Order: sequence, then structure tokens, then C-alpha cells
Amino acid sequence: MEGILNWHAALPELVLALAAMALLMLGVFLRRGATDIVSPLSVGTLALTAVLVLGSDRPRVAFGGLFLVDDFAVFVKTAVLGAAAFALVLSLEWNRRERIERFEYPILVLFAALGMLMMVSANDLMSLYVGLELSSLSLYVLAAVRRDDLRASEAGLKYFVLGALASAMMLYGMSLTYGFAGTTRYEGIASAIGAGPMAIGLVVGLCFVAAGLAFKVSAVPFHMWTPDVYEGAPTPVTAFFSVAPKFAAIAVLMRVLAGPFGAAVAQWTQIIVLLAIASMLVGAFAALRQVNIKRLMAYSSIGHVGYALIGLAAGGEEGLRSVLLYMTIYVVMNLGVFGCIVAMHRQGGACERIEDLAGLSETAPGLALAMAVLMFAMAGIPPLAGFFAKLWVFLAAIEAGLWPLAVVGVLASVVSAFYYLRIVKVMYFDKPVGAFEALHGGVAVVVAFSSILTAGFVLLPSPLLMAAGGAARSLLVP
Amino acid sequence: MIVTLAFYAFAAVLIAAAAMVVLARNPVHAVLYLILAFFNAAALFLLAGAEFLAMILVIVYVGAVAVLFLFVVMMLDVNFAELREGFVRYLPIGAVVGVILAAELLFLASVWSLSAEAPRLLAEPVPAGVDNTTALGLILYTDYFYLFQASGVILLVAMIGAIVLTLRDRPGVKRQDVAAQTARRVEDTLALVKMKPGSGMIVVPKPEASRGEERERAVEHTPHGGH
Amino acid sequence: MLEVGAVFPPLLGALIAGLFGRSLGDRGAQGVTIGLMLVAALCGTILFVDVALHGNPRTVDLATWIASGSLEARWSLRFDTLSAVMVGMVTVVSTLIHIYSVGYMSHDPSIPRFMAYLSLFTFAMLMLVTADDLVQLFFGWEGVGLASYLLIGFWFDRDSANAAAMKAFIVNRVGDVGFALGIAGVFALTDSVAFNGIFAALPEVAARTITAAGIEFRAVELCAVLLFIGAMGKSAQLFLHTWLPDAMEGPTPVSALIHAATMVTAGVFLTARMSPLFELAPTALAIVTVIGAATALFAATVGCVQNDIKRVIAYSTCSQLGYMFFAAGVSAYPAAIFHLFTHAFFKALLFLSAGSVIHAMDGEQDIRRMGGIWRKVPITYAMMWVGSLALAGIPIFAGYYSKDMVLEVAWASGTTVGRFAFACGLIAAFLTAFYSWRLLILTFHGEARADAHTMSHVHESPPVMTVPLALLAIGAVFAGLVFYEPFVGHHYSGFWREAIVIAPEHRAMELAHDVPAEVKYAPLVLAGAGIATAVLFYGLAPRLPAALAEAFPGAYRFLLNKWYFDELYDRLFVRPACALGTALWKGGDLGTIDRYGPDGVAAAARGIGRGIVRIQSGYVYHYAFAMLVGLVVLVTLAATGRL
Amino acid sequence: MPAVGLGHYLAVAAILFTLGTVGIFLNRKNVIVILMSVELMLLAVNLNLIAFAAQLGDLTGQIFTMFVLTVAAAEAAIGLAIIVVYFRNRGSIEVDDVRMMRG
Amino acid sequence: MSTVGFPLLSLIIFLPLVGAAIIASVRGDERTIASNARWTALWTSLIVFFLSLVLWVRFDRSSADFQFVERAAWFGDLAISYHVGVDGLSVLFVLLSTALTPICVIASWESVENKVREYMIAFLVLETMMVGMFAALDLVIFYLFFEGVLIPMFLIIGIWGGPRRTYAAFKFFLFTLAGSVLMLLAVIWLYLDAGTTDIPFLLDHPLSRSAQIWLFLAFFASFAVKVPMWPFHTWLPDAHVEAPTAGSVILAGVLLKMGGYGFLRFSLPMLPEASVDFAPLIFALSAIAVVYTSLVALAQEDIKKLIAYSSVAHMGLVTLGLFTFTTQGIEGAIFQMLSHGVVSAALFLCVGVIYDRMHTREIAAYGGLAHRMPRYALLFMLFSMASVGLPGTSGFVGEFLAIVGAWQVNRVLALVAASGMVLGAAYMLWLYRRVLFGALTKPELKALLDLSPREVAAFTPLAALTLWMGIYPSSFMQFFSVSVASLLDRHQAMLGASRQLAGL
Repeated sequence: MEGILNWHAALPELVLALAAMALLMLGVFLRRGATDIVSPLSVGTLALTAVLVLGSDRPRVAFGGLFLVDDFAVFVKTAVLGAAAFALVLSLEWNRRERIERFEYPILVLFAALGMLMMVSANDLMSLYVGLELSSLSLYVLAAVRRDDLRASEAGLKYFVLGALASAMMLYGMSLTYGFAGTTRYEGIASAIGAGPMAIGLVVGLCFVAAGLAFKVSAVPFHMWTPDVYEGAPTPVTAFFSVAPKFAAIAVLMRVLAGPFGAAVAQWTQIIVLLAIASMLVGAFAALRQVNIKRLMAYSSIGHVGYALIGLAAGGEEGLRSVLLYMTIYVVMNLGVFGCIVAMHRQGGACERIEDLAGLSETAPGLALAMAVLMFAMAGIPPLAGFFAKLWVFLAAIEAGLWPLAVVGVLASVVSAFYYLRIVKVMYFDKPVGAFEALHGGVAVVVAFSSILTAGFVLLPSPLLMAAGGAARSLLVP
Repeated sequence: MIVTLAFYAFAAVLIAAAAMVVLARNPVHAVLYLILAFFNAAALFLLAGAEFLAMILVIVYVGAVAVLFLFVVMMLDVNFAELREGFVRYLPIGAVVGVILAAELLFLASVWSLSAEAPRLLAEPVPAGVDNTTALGLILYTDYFYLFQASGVILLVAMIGAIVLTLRDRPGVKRQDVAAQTARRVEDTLALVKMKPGSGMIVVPKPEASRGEERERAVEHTPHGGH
Repeated sequence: MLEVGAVFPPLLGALIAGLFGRSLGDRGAQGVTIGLMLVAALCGTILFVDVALHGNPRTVDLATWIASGSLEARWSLRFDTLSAVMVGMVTVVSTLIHIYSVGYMSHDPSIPRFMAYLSLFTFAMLMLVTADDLVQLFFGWEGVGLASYLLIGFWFDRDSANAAAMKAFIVNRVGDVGFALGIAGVFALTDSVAFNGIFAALPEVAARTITAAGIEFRAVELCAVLLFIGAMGKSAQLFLHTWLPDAMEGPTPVSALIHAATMVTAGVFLTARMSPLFELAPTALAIVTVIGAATALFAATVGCVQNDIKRVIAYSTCSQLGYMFFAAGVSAYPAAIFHLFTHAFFKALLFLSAGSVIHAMDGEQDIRRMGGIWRKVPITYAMMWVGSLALAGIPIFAGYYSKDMVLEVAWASGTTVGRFAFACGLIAAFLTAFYSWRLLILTFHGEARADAHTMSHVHESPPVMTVPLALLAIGAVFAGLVFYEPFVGHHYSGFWREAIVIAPEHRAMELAHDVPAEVKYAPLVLAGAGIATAVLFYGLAPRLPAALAEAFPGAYRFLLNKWYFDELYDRLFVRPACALGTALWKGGDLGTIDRYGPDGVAAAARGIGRGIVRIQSGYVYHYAFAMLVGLVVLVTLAATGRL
Repeated sequence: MPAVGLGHYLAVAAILFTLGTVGIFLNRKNVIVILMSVELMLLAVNLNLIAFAAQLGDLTGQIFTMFVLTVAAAEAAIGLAIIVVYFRNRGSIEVDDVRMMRG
Repeated sequence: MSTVGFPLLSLIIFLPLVGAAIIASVRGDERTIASNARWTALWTSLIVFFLSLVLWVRFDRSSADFQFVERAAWFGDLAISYHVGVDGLSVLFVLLSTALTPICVIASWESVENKVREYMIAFLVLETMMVGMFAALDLVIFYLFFEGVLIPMFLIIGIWGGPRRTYAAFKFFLFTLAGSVLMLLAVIWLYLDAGTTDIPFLLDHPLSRSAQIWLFLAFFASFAVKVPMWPFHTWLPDAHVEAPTAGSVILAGVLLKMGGYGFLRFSLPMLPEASVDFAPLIFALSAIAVVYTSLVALAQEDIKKLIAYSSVAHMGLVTLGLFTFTTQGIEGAIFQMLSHGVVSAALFLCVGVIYDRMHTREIAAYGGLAHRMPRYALLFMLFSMASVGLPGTSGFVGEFLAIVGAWQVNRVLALVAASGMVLGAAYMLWLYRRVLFGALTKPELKALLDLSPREVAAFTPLAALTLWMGIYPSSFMQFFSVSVASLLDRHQAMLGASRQLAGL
């Protein structure tokens, strides 16, 4: 193996890991008041890592082929790190208010992010598995981090049990793949599949792997954990769940399907089509009757994943690009929405019911406006960013001839528009039920950032388009 | 021949033990069956030539993981659970799905085929003349250095996670404070009181004050959560 | 300039009186409108002399109105003989009625509004008759409809007036549908809506056919019939006549002007104006004849039993319009217009006299509560006599010339429908005379049936009302005598020139002068008989009508209820439309479209949502099971090669 | 090349895996058993990997197994910690009780 | 002809947003904000209106080309670009939008009291969307504005609407959204097929017959809901009834035109064969709309609902006229849309006048208003007559031309279309009679005041337009007659070409 390690390709990951450990030490020694120092430093670490990621040379292969840095990885990693950073910002005030300040919290976020970076950069099933488990284990703990809360621990428990099941499935699939290809390296698997007819074992392995990853992106029917975990986990954790791991998992799904399983495109396209349709429908319909806004957002995220999967099913550069666009926009919007949810705090604790937003347009007009913009964007109404996300996805789908998918998609988007509108309705049409506590600076920044980007995307769509295009290209042509 | 027989024997016990893990009513028994299953699996590993992993399985799994299970089962004082009617109700459909899955996977086992490319793609062909442990050792710290380190991080996360979730600073629990103990001087604790014989007087230290101290300490530890 | 002066002053008057009536005051509004009407009348008369009598037709082009492709409708004023006759007649009669209104409406609180409406109407009527294309004609057509609607509903706090106004407008609209389609048809046929363009193109397209609802028609026939439907509406011909009697809810000057003299004759005018078209459409002409004849007879029968003074005259109008139509139907357009012309005078006179009576009787309109007042209102009484004589067609009076001419052409046409029309006309003539004298006798003679209070107040109308009456009476007496020769005399075509086209094979006009004597005198005889019968029934043996009514109760009720047309239409159209509207709304929109459309879909979506949410049971093993099922499905599909 | 043929190993692993999954969703007792079922599934995976490794004459499978074992241990630790937390809150770890959130 | 560098159209499109931003930035107490918002909105919309008058003056009426064209890169290349311009078909709709907005602002001056700032912002945003949609020369831009309209309108109905506003707002939003998402798919397909979404390019882009049929259905789904055609109309009565007065004005005045404009801009020229194929369906639905909704209007007890249903009937005439493919039919349809934009807007304002005074829209609550409100009665009569299609008012021209167009295609169709004349008269007069006429018996009505000067100011331009359009329609029709002629020429040419192809 030439150069054996080539470790500086993984410089961001190394920095992140070391910083996380250093902060851990710092936290342990500081004990009292550690959180106030560790949390901002963690945000800074994430930002620093993002800068390093952006500056990394590419394409590079490291650690004897286990690790790969390319445009795609850089794109996704930047997004994941940004999402993690913003999600962390959301937690600062919330954790203090809810009395769950623990310095381990940001550390775990860092480790989770590290795991995501590793899985995005994985070029081998093993590195994928290890990265994925690193992030998953951190996330399990994060879900249950509010350990005196029954709902949080139930969320952690469910997430853990089902996550373990999913990773077992994925592992089984990986073992079958290994057994077929004789290797776990992506390019090796690709050439093994490309060399001859598809063995049935490999097809089954593909299904298992896809199922495992579908769990991570919460695609139907592997989505069942999502609503419960979103509801039970502390809100900033939910915010984190809904953005960073989701993006990372979709990215992994893209890389695995387009890379090693690229030759089995006929098989996995059908799988993804099924998942996409089911996700869009469940996401649209199940959310109709939710009263808890976090639960609603869970179904919403399921639906959005369905749309993103349309792009994946379409495949090709156009399709992959549309997935990246979709997820980026989704992440930005979702952060803002969760910023608003974090801001839902009255005397006596956090509120999570949709009714609690009633009359927000009068008690907090700015917040209501931002939320309304985000809701319309989520519903895919032009000229907001959410529309463009859907536009590119449908464009890819139609280009690939996936008409049924596109039709189901647009109809599901109409159904889902209903519940997004319902939130707008509650905020704007209903009588106020009392004001929230004043917005914390960090939350305000996140909400403003998200809503302004969402509303202003229409003015300058090209940069994101170009970046995503480059990333998608690098995935197809290493 | 012997090997084959041994395989069947171990495999049979493995499967039976696994089934009992699922079916046993007493969770302690379930853990014990799990241990049995691990032993048999280790034997199968051996038969397949993976000696090192067989040992690992026994040491790590039986020695650590299974015991951990046992420990938790005992600690949580889990009751015997009778089979709920749900089990029976869902058994048919569950069995159907299970059987389908098993049938598919078994079918897979029967028709397994390798990619024609596979032999060429092997990343780490078994080196000749080196025993299993050495061979693994040779690559684990070189080719798989990255993953090795990553596993370390995972274990670290597991540790952090377990601590975050379960470590409790219980207020009101008396603990040993070594520094305080060693720093204590005789004068602080011991008072020599001259008593007249037969006076029968008992001196009680101020109880309120000591309780107040405890409370203070409890407050001090709240950053670590707990009730 | 003169042309504009004849048409637009009323508009100006209407605008001034309507918009600034409150600042002008009653007198001011009256002064402005009447003054401007006088201008118009003056111009109209000069033009009548110049255009009709001296033969100088002209067209003044004002502006483009609607231009769409080859369809070009223009604002223009066409003055040919036909228009000039109408303009002269309309301006003069209208001016007189304006003046009369000053007296008649003197106690009304909204005089400016009334004057504005009257002037607006006059303007619209003038636009109608001076139109150079069908679209402008339609403008005037609908404009008079609007004015008629406004005037019928002038006393808008009366429910009956509102109902009558709506009825008038809507029934007219039914006719207008035909008219509008007729225009569309003519345009499609001739690629023009201007008269000259249409008439020029007609000979070439006369043979064309057109399919509608799967039936093949001759295009000209279809167009002619459609236009005639329009005419039926406006001129209250049978089936579309129901609005006219109700229109009497309006103030009496309105009835005189609109529902007797001018607007209702627009249909006849239209037929005459479109004579080149009708001449190519024999079937349409036959229809016109039959409908006209039937109307003449039908309305006359109903008129015999009505008790409202204005309604009697209204039915008489209806009946006379029938005369005009069957004259037109036998291609004797000049005869029709002649009758229209004379009718305008004597019918306006009758109405205004009736108005004078009503005015005198303090608003009473029921002739059963009148009687015995002739001494108190001598001028009115005299005027009524003049009008009735003219209506009944007694020699020297205008009606005699025109009505005789109409009946003669009907006979002279020689066709079956012509003969049918002649027969109907004769009977109607008898009935006309009968109900006219019935009215006269019941209103003025016999014992006073009104209460003492009313009777004590009965008084002759002021000069501002009686002078117009007198002027109209002059017309009612001499219009026939004076204009017989130019209108329908032997050289009628020299008078009408291009304004009216009669196909050479339609010779009713020529032959009318040579009908047998019995045909010539039959109307007169029958009119005399009618008068005699009326005198017998109501003057000499007042019990007889009641006895007759008792003897034939069915027939009496049938007539009294106007052949049950209102009831029939109510059952057939009005109520079903309302019921259907409600049904479509509740059953269609709410009950079907919404229920199965948006609301249904929304409910279904909620239902599906509930179902999916139920799967989300909270049990972790259900979740695991779902994942497993998903996996098994994927694997199964993949393994069986379905994927 | 394992002594008894790849298919046998695969079959054993398949049965083991199925038992694990069935254990998860048919189990109505307590959550720890679910964890054990997951361990069974991972064991099945390991069997697969080792069998393939032997079949292919390749060490990757064994390395993979090693990482799986490591991760599984970490996973078990976290899982048990979560169960302990849950037990403290709920006073029970019966599967049917884990149902506060649904819909 | 003006293709100069000065971005007039963009200015017209986006200036309202600037006004909205100014309103948003005002600080102070409630009253200051409210009055600031009103004045800023009024001035902004007036400036926009005067700017748009430049279009009126400088527009080259003898050309069928797009004018005042602006183009800028947007998504990197020019395949999807910011491309705006107007031709004869759209310029008047731009003017209609800019003219109605200040009127809406005036009409809401006093009747809207809460959240004035948000209200005015919503209207200005709405104006941007409307103008942008009519001026768009790129399908994506078009779609952006077409659907973007939903957002402010949803809020306008929902926040300032009547008691059932939530239902109405949702119905409006979801109904129209459901229609337009299918159009989105069609837009995407067109983009993929032609490689661009540039409308002028797409107008010449040949499409196979089957493609046309699918595209037509997709476009139809969107436009039919928007127009609205029977049976997709049920959102309209609810939306109109619940919307605040100015909301109804815009809804009826401009938003409904979006559907008709869509048919005109896309379905007819781009999909000529499918348009011919589907014309019978359109005719059937339009005919049903005319008769059905007129009858339903007859049964209404709510003033606004009645007028809303009348809108459906009138728009039925529009769709009918468009698909006749005759000069008169299409021009009549366009004119009918413009006229309906003015007249129905005015009618809703009329309803608003009495609603502001009495706070009920029940017809039965009124009666005899003409006694107390003669000016109002006059205006209401004028607009009723225009709605009925009396010659001399704007309503006649479009209706008449549509009937003429229909006759050339199908006589029965023309009859059904013309039957609207009767039914329209029936329900409008019935309404007028019950509200304005009759004795003034209800005591609460006796204190009503006639129109205030502010209200007169809102009505005067509309009344003037109604008469102007009725008496001298040529001044409007000359804007689009060349465009319609060229549209028909191309239609014939494309049909001929494809028939030739089929023949080969």
C-alpha cells in the first residue's frame, strides 16, 4: 500500500477527534461550569473542522484505501458540520433552561459528527460500519441524555433497539457482499459486480444494506423509530437528529449505491422507488393528525427523505445533484424550524404542542414570520427555497422517466402542505395564548440565518447548484 | 469426518441455545443460554480456522459482555415474565415472516456463488506459514490502523455514554473522602471529656449542622445530574 | 350636426338630471330635460322632413365601437326613411310625454330621477333606430330595456313594481338571447354586422345551410327566426308577452312612451330594418305572420275582461303589435311601420288619458271603481274618445287607415298564413272595439263606483298634461290621413327607398289597394259591431257581462287569468330554475363536488393518516416487525427477480 | 476453505439470524432479551464473515469480525446503560410498557 | 417598442416589494405603524400604477412581439433565466393588476384595523406576484409567481377573513396547489424536452400529439382550478365569501384571470392540437359552468357568494371563447377577463361598502338601501348592469364576442353561452332588488350613510373604466388584436404542419 497512511487526508477528522478528547478532559477537570466553556468551544471546533474540510486536497485516498476525500465528501461534510454546529447552538440556552447542562453533551455531538464524517468518507464497508456505529452510539446516548425523563429514555431505548436491529441487518448484508465480492473495498465490489451476472446473494445483500441505511435516513418502512425518538429526545437533540445524521446517511446511501453497487442500478432503483413512494405517503398522511410539533416534524422529515430519495432513484448526475440540493435546503429549513421549536418556551417549561404557537404572529411577529416562511418553504411553495429543492428532484425524476414517482411526489406535497399550513394557521389565524420567553441570541441567529437563506435562495441559486453539481460528478467519476 | 460431526454437533447446540435465549422465561436462563451459544459459536470459528477470533469471542463475549448482561439482569431484579397473550396472537404472522426470511436466507446458502472476480480482489489473502493470530496482528496495526483507532473512539464513546447515562451522584449517600479523612485531625473529632462516674450524661453533637453539610454537598454535585 | 342634435341631447339631459338632479332641483331637472328634448324633437322633425319627405338619406359615422377581426361595429347615426320616421315619431312623442310628466309626476319625490330615466330611454331608443349596424341596434335595444326596467321599477319601494321590472328585463333578455344569436348568425353568414355589408352579402349567401343541434337549416331562415325571437321579446308577442301587462306598474307616462308608443314597437322596426334578410326567409316570414296574428287575437281576448284601466290598454297594445307583425310577415313592412306610426300617437294618447283619469281618481286604476266622471274630466274624456276611435279603426282617425291597410295586405298576400292573419285580425278588430268601449263606458259613464272622498276630488288635469294630450290627439286624428299616401300609397317605394326591401314576388303591398270591397269594409263593420256590443253590455244591459261570465265560468277565468301564461311560466321556468339552483347548490356543489371532492379527499386523507398512525403503535416489537416485513418484502421482490 | 462447506455455515448463520429477528419482535418479556437477540444476530454475521473468509482464504473477514465484536461490545454497554436509565424512570423494562409515545 | 436598457418591467414588478420593505421597517406605536403602512402602500401602488401607464403609452400596438423585454442569467446559463416582457396578451393584465392594487389599498383604508402593516405588506407582495406572473417570459419564473400568489392570498383570507376563513383559506390554497403541482410536472417535462423554459422559444417548439395531450391535461389541471372551471370551482365561493373585501377584489379581479391567461399563453399556442382535441371538453365544462353556476347563484342568500358564483359563470364564457379559435372568441375572452376584472372587483367593493356598515352579507338583512344611499345605488346598478352584460358597459363586449365566436363553432354552444344573459340578469336583478330596492323597513338600515368621499374615490376609476371599456373598447382591443391574430395564424400554421406530417 503506497504511503500506507496518508493521514493528512483525514486531517479534519483527526482534529475533530483530538479536539473532542481534549474538550472531554477539559470538561472533566473543570467540572463546575464546564458546559459554558466546552459548548462554545465545541461549536468552534466544528467550524474549524468545516474550514479544514473545505480546504482539504481532493480527491485523496488514505489509510490504504479505507478512506476517501472527494468533492462529494467535502460537500456533505461541510453541510453536516454546519448542521451540527447550528444544532449545537440551539442547545446552549435550551439545556440551561431545562437543567440538563452537561459538558458531555457537546462532546457527544462532536463524536457523532466525527462518525458521520467517517462514514461519508468511507471507501470500504468496514470503515462505513465503524463510522456509522460511532455516530449511532453517540446518538443513542444523546437521545437518552435527559436521563431523568421517561420519554427521553424511552426514546433512547427505542432508538437503540431498532438501531441495533438495523445495523445487524446492514452487517448481514455487508457480510453477504463480502462473501460475493471477496473484498469490502468499494471499488473492488464495483468491479466484482460489474464483471458478471448478479448473484442472488448479492442482490439480497444489497437489500439488507439498503434496509440498514434506510433506517438511518428513516425511510418507510424503516422509519418507525423516528416519531417516537423525535418526540422523546430533547428538542435540540431532535434538531440535530433531523439534520446532520440524516444528511450523512443519505450521502452514504448515495455513495454506496452509486459506487460499489453502481452496476446493480436496476436492482436498487426499484428498492429506492418503493422506499421513496412509501416515505412520501407516510410522511404526508401520518402528519395530518399530529398535535406535537416535534412529532409532526418527524413525519415531515420522513416525507422529505422520500423526496430526496426520488432524486436518488433517478440516479445519474442530475439525480444525485438534486439529492444534495434537496438535503442542503432541507437542512437549512429544518434548522430554522427547530430553532423556532426551541424558542417555544413559556414560564414553566418548554411547549411542544402545535396549539402553543397560537397567535404567535402577535406575541412574536418576527419569529412567526420566520416560521411561516419556513413552513411555506417546507411545503414547497415558490419562490422559497423548498420549491427549488422539489423542482430539481422532480426534474431528475422526469428526466429518468420516473413519472409515477413524480406524480405521487407532487400529490403528496399537496397533502403535506396541509399540515405546514396548519402551523401557519395556528400562528396567524388563531387567538394568542400567551407569549414565549424572549428569544436567546443563538437561537435567533439560527432562525434568522435559516429563514433568510430560505427566502433569499431564489436570488442567487447558482453557487449551491454548482457546488452540488461538482459533488455529484465526483461521485460518478472518481 | 470428525470435523463434520463436530460441526453438526456444535451447530445444533448453537441453534438450540439461541432458540432458548429467545424462548426462556427466566432472563437469567436466557443469558446463560446466550453464553452457551457463544461457546458453540467459538467452536465453529475454530473449525473455520479462526482461532484468534474464537478466543476473543470467549474472552470478550463470555467474559465481559455476557457477564454484563447477567449483571444487569440481576441488578434490575427482572421478574419472570409470563408469556402474554400477545405472543400467541402475533405468533402466526410473526412465524410466517420469520419462516419466509429463514427460507430465503437458507436458499441463499444453498446456491451461494462467488463473483468470478473475487479471487483477484482479495485485500488480505491469508499469508502462508503464519498462524492466524500473527497474521491478524500483522495487518491490524498497519492496514487497519485507521479502523483500529476508530474502534478505540467507539469504545471511548461507549464509556462516556455509559457514564453519562448511569452515573448518579446520589445525595445523602455517605461516601469516603480520602483527602478529608487524612486531613482530619484528632482535635476535630475527638474530645476528651472528663466524666464523673455515675453522672450518666450523654453529649450529642449538633445534628442539624451535620445534616446541613450534607445538603450542601448535594447541591455541589448537581451538575452531574441525578435526582 | 343635426343628426347628433337629434340623438344626443336626451343623453345629456339624462346625465345632467341624473347626476346633478339634487342640486338642480325638480324644476331645474324638468327644464333641462324638456329643453334638450325639444332640441332633439326639433332636429328630429327637420330630419324627418329632409330625409323621409325630401329623400336625403345619410349616415353619420362617429367612432369605432367594437372591432374584432372582420367584425366591426361602429357608433354611427343612420338616417334613412325608416330611421327618420322613427326618430321623428320618437322625439315628438317623447317630448310630449316629458312635458306631460311634469304634471303627472308633480307629487313625486324623485322627479329628477324620473326625468333622467325618461331622457335616457329616449336616447337609447334613438340609438336603436339610428343604428347602422346590428350591434349598435342591440345597444339601443338593451338600453331601452334598461330604461324600461328602471321606469317600471321607478317606485322601487313597491314590491309589485320591482317584480314587474325584473320580469320585464328578464323576459326581454330571453328575446335578446335570440337577438344576440341572430347577430352572431348573421355575422357568421355575411362576415359583417353593418347593415350595408349584410345586405350586400345576403344574395350570395342566401342558399347556405347551417347545422344547429344536428338539424340542417337554411342559414338565413335561422338568422331571421332568431332575430324575430328578439323582436318577440321586445314587442311582447305571444309567449314573450307576459311582461307587458305587468309593466303597467310603472308611472303612466312610462306606459305611454315605452310600453305603447316606442319601445315595444322596436321589434317591428327591427323586422322592417332587416327586411332584406326576412325577404329571403319565407319560413321565418310565415312564423312572423302566425305569431303576430295569434298575438293580435290572443291579446284582444284577454283585453276584454281585464279590469285595470292600464292593463286593458296594455293588452290592446300587445294586440296592435300583433297586427304590425303580421303585416310585416306578409312582407308589407310599410304597412307595419305605418300602423306603428299611427299607433304611437293614439296609443300614447290613450295611455296619457288613462293617466289623466288615474291622476284625477287619486291613483285608482280599477275600472270597476270608476264611472260617472265624464263631466268632471271633459278634456280627458274627449281625448279618450279620440284615442278609442283611432284604435277601433273608425274612419278619419289614424287607426282606420293603418289598420285597414294591415288587414288588406294580409288578405292580399294570398297565402294561407296571410289569410289566417286576416281572420285573426278581423276578430281582433271586433274585440278591440268592444274592449275600447267597455273601457270608455265603465270609466266615464254609469254610476260613480268610487268612494265619495275620491269622487269629490276628481278634477281635470292641469294644462301641462292636457296640452300634450291635445297635441297627441291631433296626431291620432290626422297621422293616418296625412301619411297614408307616402307610407303605403301606390308610390310607397319611392318614399321608403332602400330602407325597406321587398322581394318582387311578394306583392301584398301592391295588391292591397285592389282588395274586394267586403275585405275593405269588413273591419269597419266589425268595429262597429264591437262598439255596439260594448254599449249593449255595459251601457244598456249591465247585467249581461256578469251573466255571460257565469254562463261560461271556465272561459271567463281563462281569459281573466290571461290564458294562464304567468302561471305556466312560473311552473315551467321560474320555480324550476330556483329549485334547480338550490338543488345544484346544496346537492351539486355542497353535496357532491365538495363532499366527494375537496372535503371528501380531505376526510379520506385524514382517514389514511389515522390508519398509518395506528400502525405507529408505540410497541417496539411492532416497529421491529415493520422493519422486518419491509426487509422481507424487499428481499422477496429482489430474489424473485421482480425488482 | 472450511472443512464442512460454506453452505453449512451460511445455513447456521441464517437460522441464527432469523432467530435473532424473531426474538426481537416476538419477545414480550423484557428489553434485555431484545439486546440478546441482537447479539445473536451479530453472531450470525460473524459466522458468515468467518465462513466467507475461510472460503476465500482472506483475512478481511476476520478483521471485519473483530471490529464487529468490538463495536458489539460497545453497543451492549450503551444498550444496557439505556436500559438501566429506563428502568430507573419506569421501574420496569417490560416490553409492553415501553409505549409512552405513539401515534 | 421599447427594449431599452431601462428595466421598466422589473421596476414595476419589484417596486412593491420595496414598499413592503419600507412598511416592514417602520417602528413606533400601533397607530403610527398603521397610518404609515397605509400611506406607504398607497404611494407605492400609485407609483407602480403610473409606471405601468408608461407601458400603456409606449407599447407598440402594431406588433405581436414581446416588448420591454429584460433578460438576465439566473440558474447559471440561459436555459432557465430571469426573462420578462409583455405582449398584447399580457400588457393589459399587468395594467389591471397595478390599477386594482391602489384601489384595494383605498378600500381597506378603514375597514382593516388590525395588523394593518402585515395587511399592506401582503397586498404589495401580492402585486409583485401578479405583475410578475403576467410579465414572465420564462416558465419557471411564471410558475414561481403563479404559485407564489398563494402565500399572500392565503394569509389575507386567513387573517383578515370572515368566520369560516380557515376552511376557506385552506380550501383555496390546497385546491389551487393540487392543480398547479401537476403543471409543475409539465413545466419540467417541457424543460427537458426543449432544453429551456424560455416561453418565446417554447412557443415555436414543436411537440408530438401525445405529448401535447399530456401537457394539456397537466396545464389544464392548474388553470381549470384557477379560472375556475366547473367542477373545480367550489373553492371560489368559499374563498370569496370569507376573504376581506380587498381580498375578494384581487381574487376576482386578477387571480381568476391567471387561469385564463395561462390557457391563452400556453395551452392555445404551445399545444394547438391538444387544444383542438380538448376543445369539446372545455366547451362542455364551460357551458355547464354558465348554466349551472348561474342557477346556483340564483339560490344564494349571501351577497358575496352570489357574486362569486357569477364570476364562475363569467369565466365559463372566457374559457369557452378561448377555445373557439376564432378571432372574436379569443378577443372576447380576453376582453371578458379584463372587464370581469374591473366589474367583479367593483361589485365586491360594493359588497364591502355595506359590509363595513352592517357587518353582514346576508341578503335578507338588507332591503331598500336605495332610499338612503342613492349614489351607492347608482354605482351598484352600473356594475350590476355591466355584470349582466348590458351594451355600453364593459361586460357586453366580451360576452358578445364570445357568443359570436361560439356560434362559429357550434350553434348550441352559442345558445348555452347566451343563456347566461338571461340567468345573469335574473340573479343580478334579484340581488339588486332584495338589497337596494323595496321599502326601507329595517330600523338598523335607516341610519346608513351614503358613500364617503374615500369610497367614491375607490369607485370612480372603476366606474369610468367600466363605461370606457363599454363605449370605446377599441382603445383596449387594439392592444391585443395583433397578438391574437398572430396567435391564430401560428395556430393554423402549426395545425397545418402537423396535419401534413400526419399525412406523410
